[in-house]
Amino acid sequence: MRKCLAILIGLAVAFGATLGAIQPAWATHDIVLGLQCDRTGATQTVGVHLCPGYHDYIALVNSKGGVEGHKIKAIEIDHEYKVPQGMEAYERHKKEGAVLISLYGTPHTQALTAKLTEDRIPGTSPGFGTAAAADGAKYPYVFPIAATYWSQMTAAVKFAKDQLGGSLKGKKVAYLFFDNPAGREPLPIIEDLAGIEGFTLQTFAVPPPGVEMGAQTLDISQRFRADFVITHLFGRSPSVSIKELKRVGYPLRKVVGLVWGASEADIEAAGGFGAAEGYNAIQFAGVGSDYPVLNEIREMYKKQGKEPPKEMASTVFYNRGVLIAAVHVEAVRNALKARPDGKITGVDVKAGFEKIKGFTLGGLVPPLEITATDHEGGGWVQIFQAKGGKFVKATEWFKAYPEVLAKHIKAAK
Amino acid sequence: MLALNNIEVIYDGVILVLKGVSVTVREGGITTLLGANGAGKTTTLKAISGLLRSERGEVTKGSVEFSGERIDGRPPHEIVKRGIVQIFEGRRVFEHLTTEENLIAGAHIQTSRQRVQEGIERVYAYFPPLKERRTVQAGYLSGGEQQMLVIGRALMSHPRVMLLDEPSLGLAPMLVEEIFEIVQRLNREERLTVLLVEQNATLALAIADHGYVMENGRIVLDGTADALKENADIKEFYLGLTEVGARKSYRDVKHYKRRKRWLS
Amino acid sequence: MIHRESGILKTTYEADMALYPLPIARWTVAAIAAFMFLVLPLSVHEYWLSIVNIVSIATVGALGLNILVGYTGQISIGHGAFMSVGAYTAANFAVRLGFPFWLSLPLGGLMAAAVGAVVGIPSLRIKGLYLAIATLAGQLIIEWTINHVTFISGGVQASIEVPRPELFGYKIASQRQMYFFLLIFVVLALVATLNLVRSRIGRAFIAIRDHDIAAEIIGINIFRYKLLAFAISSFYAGVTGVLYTYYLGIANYEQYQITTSIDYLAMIIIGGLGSVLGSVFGAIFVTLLPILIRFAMEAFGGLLFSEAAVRNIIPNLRLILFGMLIIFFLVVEPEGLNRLWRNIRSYFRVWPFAY
Amino acid sequence: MFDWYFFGLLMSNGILIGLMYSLIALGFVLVYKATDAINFAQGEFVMIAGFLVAVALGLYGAPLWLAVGVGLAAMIGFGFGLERVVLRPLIGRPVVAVIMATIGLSAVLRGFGPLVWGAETRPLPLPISDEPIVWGPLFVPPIQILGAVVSLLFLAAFGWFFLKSRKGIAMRAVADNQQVAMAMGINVERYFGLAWAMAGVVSALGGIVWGSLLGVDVHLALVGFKVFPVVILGGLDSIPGAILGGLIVGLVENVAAGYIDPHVGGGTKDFAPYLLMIIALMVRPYGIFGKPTIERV
Repeated sequence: MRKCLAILIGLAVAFGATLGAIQPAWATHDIVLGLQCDRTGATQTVGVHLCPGYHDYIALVNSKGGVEGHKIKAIEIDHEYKVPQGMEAYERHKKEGAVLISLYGTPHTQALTAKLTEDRIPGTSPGFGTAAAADGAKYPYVFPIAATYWSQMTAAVKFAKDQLGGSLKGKKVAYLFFDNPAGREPLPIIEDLAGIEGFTLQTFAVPPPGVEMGAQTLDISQRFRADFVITHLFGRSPSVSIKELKRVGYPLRKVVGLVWGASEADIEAAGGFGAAEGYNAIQFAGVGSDYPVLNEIREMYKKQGKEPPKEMASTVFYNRGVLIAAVHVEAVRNALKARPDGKITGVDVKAGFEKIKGFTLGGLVPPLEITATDHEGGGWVQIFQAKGGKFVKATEWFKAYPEVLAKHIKAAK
Repeated sequence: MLALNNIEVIYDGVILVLKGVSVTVREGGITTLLGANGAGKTTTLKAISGLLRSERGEVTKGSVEFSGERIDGRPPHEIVKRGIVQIFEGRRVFEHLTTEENLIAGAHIQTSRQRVQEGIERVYAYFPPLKERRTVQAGYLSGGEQQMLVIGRALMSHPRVMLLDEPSLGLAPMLVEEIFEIVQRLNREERLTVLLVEQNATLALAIADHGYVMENGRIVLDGTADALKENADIKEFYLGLTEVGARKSYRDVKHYKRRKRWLS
Repeated sequence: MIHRESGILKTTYEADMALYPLPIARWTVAAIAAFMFLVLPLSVHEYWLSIVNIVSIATVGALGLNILVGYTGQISIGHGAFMSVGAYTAANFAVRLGFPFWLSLPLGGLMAAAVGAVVGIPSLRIKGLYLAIATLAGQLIIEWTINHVTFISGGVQASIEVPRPELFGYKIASQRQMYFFLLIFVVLALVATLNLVRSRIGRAFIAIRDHDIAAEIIGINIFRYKLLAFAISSFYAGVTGVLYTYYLGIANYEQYQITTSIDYLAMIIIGGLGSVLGSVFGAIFVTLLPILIRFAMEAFGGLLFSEAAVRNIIPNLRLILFGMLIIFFLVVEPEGLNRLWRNIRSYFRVWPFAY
Repeated sequence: MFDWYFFGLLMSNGILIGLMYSLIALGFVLVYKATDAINFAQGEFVMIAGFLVAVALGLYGAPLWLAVGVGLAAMIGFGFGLERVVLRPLIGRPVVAVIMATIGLSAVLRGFGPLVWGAETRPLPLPISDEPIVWGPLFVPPIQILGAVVSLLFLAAFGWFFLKSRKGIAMRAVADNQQVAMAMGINVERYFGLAWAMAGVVSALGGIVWGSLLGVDVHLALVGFKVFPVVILGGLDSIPGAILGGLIVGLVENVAAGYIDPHVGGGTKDFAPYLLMIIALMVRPYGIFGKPTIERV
């Protein structure tokens, strides 16, 4: 009993000490950014590479003296891909004085949309979230800042069209998707495009956990006999799809994956670049380590006498983290330019976002142009192909079917 | 050879079941433990075989000695290795195993395959019906066969002492006699020491040399089998005999109850 | 409760069954109520209230699950799905028909109760582990249905945004307002559970838990009571789902998957099976644990590891500690925090004159 | 016209993948059979084993035989240790306690794996080709054949073990009646440990085969969810049941995906086995091969 009490008292003391040790961030003149992340939940393989990229870019900016003379402090909170925890993380960020939240995960984005608008804090949802949030008039404080699933789908269809000789009329396209809301989101777009381009569409759902999809791939190659396959998968399933499609003898150069099924890890797990030769992947950030900003980050580590982090090897996700951080910093920079005293709020950062234009970071970032009505910044993507042991750029930045997207964004409630 | 010295057994840390029990089992003999339901007979056996622990019971006072060594607190598999094996009441065969597999499981402590095979043959010699049903799942054996099987299974470990718990329970009288005969034969031919727990005192005292009577967690009487057979209380309450022709009066019953209260 | 008491001097059944066994209990309850309704909400930052709010919602769900698992002895790994049933029912009523929360909330609960009773039907034939897996199947089937039937889920995104709840034309939006809103339901759930478990129904539940065949023999209709347990428990779960929906502003099924069911099971096991107070403790503990670990690591983790490493350690450590605590409680203190609490109380009952 | 060719492809796929499910289910069944404990961390066992082998191969460059050996040895040790530390104190406690303990264990393992070895996906290359083997009209990936062969080998090995070997008979005796087994001089706790260690071995091989198929990271643990319909359909304590259950689940999944999905918009593959499982439970509450327990007041 006494031992029990001792433990409890010890815990209480530790708790008190912990609370006492937390420094209120707003006491300094740092600009606080809130970064939600997932390093243990359903999307952890993304989070562990993306979030370090974010931090590294912020560190790089700070090492160069910060933005307009202000240091930036990024507070990361892991929410395990759970929505209530995401809400708690948001409130914590708000308490710490964050002027900008980097959201993580579609359900979290949806849950926090109302809060962000009420509290006038902008949040970004690059590559996930509601596609309709591209409309800045309806979602004033949500910024996709990168191609939404809808834009990715139009790009995928455009790519298919180009690969099949410029016309999809009479062709068969298979859509192999993870059977969750995110996987289904592009369905209305591809159904619409099937009518416009005159191709036959068949959809194949992969239920979670997506560790096996033999029946679907057999169907695609042997019964439906697709001319092109668009995949939209998460977690372990992209690598499984590559393996299974290969197994049934389907040519991988006629497969294109949307952004979350397109990392080096997926290729490695599918048996390496040799096995996945030809596989195409849509990207909203540049892939590879050949960008000036990445060299600067490596320099920064070298100056500190450290090795560059191993996360940098996973360029697909790491570069996305860098891209998100870079766009954030750019928005903050614009806000600070407008208010040099440094006392910026979420409203200023929102305005800062809406001024972003012609900022490409040496090709890592697409030619974004965010406006008050277009929070997506254009919906640019690039397609990379697995070729000769690495991802090789297959197209330049492009976007497709803007009129179809516009129609759907408008129709969304 | 086997001696319980004033042991006390507590279940779950609260329920006192044995309140100072002393029993001595002589080598090569048949000792019987008589008593009504709930007197603590089975608990006594479990205290010897070490199985109390699996029921959250423990020996809190006193000691159990076997061949001069203390064995209380030892795990059951070690006690079996020393040569004490307990046979539960109610013919608890491994229902999903065949007859022969039951015997093999019984020979678990035996290291040599040869000895196991010999053991099986020995059991079949004592219990011929088992041989015919060697491949039948034990759950489908008849009651008598199951009782033979559990005794045979216990023999597989070549024990020196067999703790036999109510072999007569729920069996036809003819079968009971047969089984008791075999127990006697084992005792004579194999020099097997037996501690027999019974409610059927007539039968038990017929084959035993020495007996103890338990009530409420205590030994209330002990003596040679012949002496016990002559004891008036035993006659009345265990053997179902009253003094010839005499009617029982209510006073006698009260006398016994008083005696019982005094003893406990 | 936290006051000191000594001796059992009850002479009537009424006294034995009273909610407040001693007069001082009333004062304790009043003091706690005053603290919860006045002192706490007016004295702390909204962030801390947001944590209390998550705890509040979790408490309602844990109470419900404890009725089923702790009091009736039926295992359910499908509780998360019942929450989603409540959430989507309420969201649909609120959005399509414009129902106010005080209508859609009980409707959500009732729908979950109905679905829960259906999922509970196998409990009449199967038990223990097999039942646990049958409820797991129920979870997956409900998930699939919500995910695929657009009539329920409101479109491919399978999430429905709901308007903020309103009371007398007053919008409940901030964490502080939410706090009062949720606290009312916690109090209701607590009082309802306390009364339920000492009623005829509650005693029937306990009888079924302790030995269902014996319970049947003494005349308890186990068919009715097992389903009733599932229904009542699912009603709580449904209400929990509705509260989440109003708190977060959306109904989204991805939030109510198996991990959620498991979190709630962890709450009642850590808190104490078959104990109302234990459910509260469990909800607090499981909700606070990750937050406290994070605070501790933010404050002290830097002493041992690099900043980048800490970011990886925090979430993984949380998982490890969470799992270890569950195991710890199962092995060392199977009756959970509630038992620990009682031990502390009995220690202080005679304090400082122990022994 | 009914496409028999496609049907044949689906069936062969179902059989092979079903046997790979069986491989994971075997570990679960072993533990339940011997100790009455339900292992909700079976998927995490597979994951940890996969991690061990993948890390030994990739990070330390060990030869394959050594990596597999390390994986097996570590999982055996893990099985024994786990039984000693976690499961033994829970003997005789209600079923929910054991379920929760293994759920807690699964959280520990899911945190432990990425913390120690990193969260990124690691390949687990086996020296077999990815190119499918073509058998007439069928084309079969070698890894699935390996999985099926390992599965059937274990079925045979465990079949022999439980029916013929003395240790196996003792283990069955323990499962049948712990107390009597104890009275026969069988060290029950050691056999519990042995059962967990055997489950560790099966999981290790499952981890190698599945890890090679999927790559090793935390998502590998998700294959554990496939275990439940398999073991419930087959019967929790039956080894042939695990194989049969795996085959049923594999076939049902493929039929559902091939013939039901196109009509309802997909995703039936996941819950069709569970639905079948519930129906089976209502008819036979102890699975197809499971043995019923008798309850008395």
